Amino acid sequence: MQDVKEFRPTIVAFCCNWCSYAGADLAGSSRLVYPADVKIIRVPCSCRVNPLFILRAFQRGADGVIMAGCHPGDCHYTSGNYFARRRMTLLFSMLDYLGIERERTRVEWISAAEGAKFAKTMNEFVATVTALGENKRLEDLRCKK
Amino acid sequence: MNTETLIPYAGIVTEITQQTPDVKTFRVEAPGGGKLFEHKPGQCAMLSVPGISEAMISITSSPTNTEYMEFSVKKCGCLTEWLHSMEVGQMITVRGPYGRHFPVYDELLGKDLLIIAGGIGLAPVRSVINYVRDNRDKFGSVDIVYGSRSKDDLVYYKEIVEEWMTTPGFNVHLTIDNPQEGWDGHVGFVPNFVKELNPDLKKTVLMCGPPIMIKFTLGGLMELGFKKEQVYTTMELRMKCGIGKCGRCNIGNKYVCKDGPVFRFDELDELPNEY
Amino acid sequence: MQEMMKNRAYALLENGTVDRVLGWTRGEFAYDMTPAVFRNADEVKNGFVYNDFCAANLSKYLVKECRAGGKILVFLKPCDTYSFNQLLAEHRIKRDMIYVVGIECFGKADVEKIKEMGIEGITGITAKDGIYTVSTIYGDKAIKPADVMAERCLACKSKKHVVYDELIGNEGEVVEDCNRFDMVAKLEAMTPDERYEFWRGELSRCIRCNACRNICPACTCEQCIFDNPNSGVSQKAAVNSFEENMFHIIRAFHVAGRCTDCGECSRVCPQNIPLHLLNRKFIKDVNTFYGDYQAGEDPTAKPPLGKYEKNDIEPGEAGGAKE
Amino acid sequence: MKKLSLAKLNDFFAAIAAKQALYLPVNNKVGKADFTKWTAGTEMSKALNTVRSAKDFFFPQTENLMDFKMEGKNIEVIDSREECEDFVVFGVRACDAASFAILDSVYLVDPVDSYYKNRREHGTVVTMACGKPAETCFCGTFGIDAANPAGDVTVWEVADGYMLRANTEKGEALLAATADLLEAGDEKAVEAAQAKTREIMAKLPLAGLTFDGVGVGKTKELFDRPEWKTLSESCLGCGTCTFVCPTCQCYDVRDFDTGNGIKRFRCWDSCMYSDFTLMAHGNSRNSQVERFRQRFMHKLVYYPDRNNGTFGCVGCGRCLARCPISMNIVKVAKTLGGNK
Repeated sequence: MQDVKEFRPTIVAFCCNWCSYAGADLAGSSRLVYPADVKIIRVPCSCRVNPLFILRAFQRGADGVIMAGCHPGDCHYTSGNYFARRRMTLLFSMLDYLGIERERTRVEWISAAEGAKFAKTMNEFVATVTALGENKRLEDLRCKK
Repeated sequence: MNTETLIPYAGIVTEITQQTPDVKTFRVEAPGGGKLFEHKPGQCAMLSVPGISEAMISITSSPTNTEYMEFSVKKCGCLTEWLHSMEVGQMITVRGPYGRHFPVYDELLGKDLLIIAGGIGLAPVRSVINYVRDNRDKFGSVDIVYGSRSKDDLVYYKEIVEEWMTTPGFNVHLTIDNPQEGWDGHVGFVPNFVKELNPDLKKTVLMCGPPIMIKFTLGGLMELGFKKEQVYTTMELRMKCGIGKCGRCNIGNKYVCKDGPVFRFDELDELPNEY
Repeated sequence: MQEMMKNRAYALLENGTVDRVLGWTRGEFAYDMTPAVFRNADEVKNGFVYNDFCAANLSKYLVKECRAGGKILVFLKPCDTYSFNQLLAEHRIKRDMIYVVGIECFGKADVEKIKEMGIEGITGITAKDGIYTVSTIYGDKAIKPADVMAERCLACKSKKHVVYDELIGNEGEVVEDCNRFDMVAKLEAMTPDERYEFWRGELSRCIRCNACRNICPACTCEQCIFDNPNSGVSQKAAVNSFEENMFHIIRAFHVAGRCTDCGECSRVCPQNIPLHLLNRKFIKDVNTFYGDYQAGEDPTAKPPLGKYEKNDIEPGEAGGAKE
Repeated sequence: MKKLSLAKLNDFFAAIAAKQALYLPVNNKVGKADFTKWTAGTEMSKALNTVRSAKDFFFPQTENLMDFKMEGKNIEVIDSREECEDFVVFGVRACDAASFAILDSVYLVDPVDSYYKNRREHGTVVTMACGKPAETCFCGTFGIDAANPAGDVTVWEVADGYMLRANTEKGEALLAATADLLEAGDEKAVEAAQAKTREIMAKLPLAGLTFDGVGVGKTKELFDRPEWKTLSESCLGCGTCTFVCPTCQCYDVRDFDTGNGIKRFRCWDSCMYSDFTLMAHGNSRNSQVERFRQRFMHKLVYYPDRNNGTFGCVGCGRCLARCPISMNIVKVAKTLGGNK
């Protein structure tokens, strides 16, 4: 008998240092539950997220990638998240155009005070990606264990 | 399946010596002790840290050393920087030996040798020097002219002073580019120093160093009356395979990794000036 | 046309306005002209060729030529002038070192299409009275230029030169109904599975020769990220489907908002991958999300990825694709 | 000489594919031929040649060489080589068949490349004589006969089927394994097909082209020629010519960190690329002129020097058709050789 394991996705979350990472912290210290499948990568600003980061996350085995930053207008560096928003809009649209499931990518604006929103977003996202299953369309077989 | 030369051996770094501020010598042994493979003086090996890169490095220890191999590496690129950050006990991979060696088994037998080196260029000829020391009766006199930027940049300084200078028939001439406190030896560039020393024309010359040194020293030797057939050098270019297949280290129709790295200057004359 | 161009080249070389001319030189066959620099009237006289097979966009060569000094004459088709303007906007070329002669364009011929018609053993092609006479070792064939026009020319966006010092032939107009986004829209209307299949079928042919990148007038980085061993993503060959996708997504992204849609990438692809469909997707998205923008039209315009609006569309809302 | 009737072609393919993988030129979605694995219903392309050359079968664009397991200070070298399975490549043209000899002279000389050798030993090459060579063909320049290609088995297309001739033991074995589909063939039909091909070859624009001005011992004469600058002026430095070339054999060795080990792989490399000879302290071929010169000097002088005068080109014409700026070996050889 083959050992049938429940699929647990790997989620990479790029979180901006000033808002979303603090939001994640708050979620943790408030004992809000979100799945351990989420691996957080702290970035100085959502604007730091290069489209390559998103692709590389998929390459290294992510099944879903989410970018979280300060709410538009609240960027610590004034406008970083506005630029990031345009970039991600175009990149996600392109991934979709190439037939890569749209639901595997997401952008959410989460402030330092929104621990609950952080937990809720991650719960939702993990559920969505779990339903989609393993990332097959942007996978690098060499990186599979 | 037969053996494949692209597949390396893993070796353990058993000793690291800081030679100069940017040169370290790595002693490598097989996991069970002893050498990973036999080589001849002047041959090279591909050293690699998997995941970083692989590069051609000359084997600086003499084949007469039966316990280990040594590589002297100057810090200048991504692999060499990684090697410099390594600790004793770490493993690296080695494959080889590659290339043509210095003709110590035939043409150089019985000859008086003049060995000229600059900077890290002493590394490849060190294997010849120590081979000659261990086979003293097979060769004539040995003159070593070695120069570097400063006293601190002279590699194997301890070995030069304690072992080479005390070997009968060995004459070591050291020079540094600029005067320096605590240095009472010769000051000046290698090409001029060689001319000043006015070596005997019967000597066979082995030379290695930076391209500019080689160019001017060769010119000086020609002026003194040496023939190109008497002068050997060893070259280096970008290499990937080490076996004359990957196609990048050629100078004209010769592959440095396979047909070299040791060339006689009359052979180099046949090749285009692209090195 | 060729004679008029040659005469201008002579005149401008003679009177010292320019010291070099960037044009095309004859090939081995009737259709393989090579871009070339001519340094004197004799070279122009003996080597300069211009015909419907001179398809190369010469603007990228100006990056290199501007470093050589002197003043250079360049012949630009309407679509090439957009690339020229974009290079100017990015300070990759120097306007005062270049003398632009705009040339009227009626669309370029694609020799592949001639060969696809089953015409083999071509020994010569002549154009006269709106008909190409293709000589082959099996006899002559007459074909209509419209039947063998390059794909990009069929969807030509503009016959207007956006920059020139002088013009040979007539000035044209921007083509409003060029329908260049038709194929993009068609792909968008497909299901993700269909789109995935489509792009796998195309991109899996990629041999990573970098022709698309090296010909691209927008790809002028001194060192491409894919060539930089320190970038962590450098690759010489696409080892698997992921790397094929990554190269093309990132390349298209790096020229997003800067690509003028000159179509050179698709023209040079040895595997006939419709790479322009990636660039056009970005152009279409930019137009839809941030308002119409044509790179190269106005060298002083701010690029769409270098600015923002507070009420820009959210990534999650920017659907576009139907399930 | 054996004959395969047109009606039995599919049975013939099926019979081969039942025992080993069979690859043949098949039209892809843009109507160009690619070597593709045969499955029931696959239709052979009528194109003269494939976009990519047949070298892929023996020297693929990328291949894994070995793996490394890194644990703390330890490195374990894992030889991941496997014995290749037998395969047949059907429909290789004379030029590509000749290119295998050129690759052999690099990869099968000491030290032998075991990856290449493995594939070479397990591959059976079935060549097909050209029926209608194109204007870009110049295999005749190198003494290659498009009407009589090498390979383990040679096939000629005739009016009502195919004529087959085994040239090697491997070829004999292939024909023996499919003997019940074959009948005795007549040499005459082959001769007629050959005459037709040769007649076309003679009429093509590159017929009679010679590379006399280049070749063995011309390094000094050609290396510093001023024409290199003008010839290379428009070169983009892309790798199209290299990657479609059946004889280009340079490779790069790279490591990929998978996150759970290192894979060392090799991939095609191009001497036209700026980082081909880049070292930490400099580059021996700094400009495109030097890189361009290297590619053509290698094919036209260095390779012949090392291989008894054989040129490193087989005249397949792929670079003539595919170079984005239409610069190619014929233009270079003509310019340098002086027979413009």
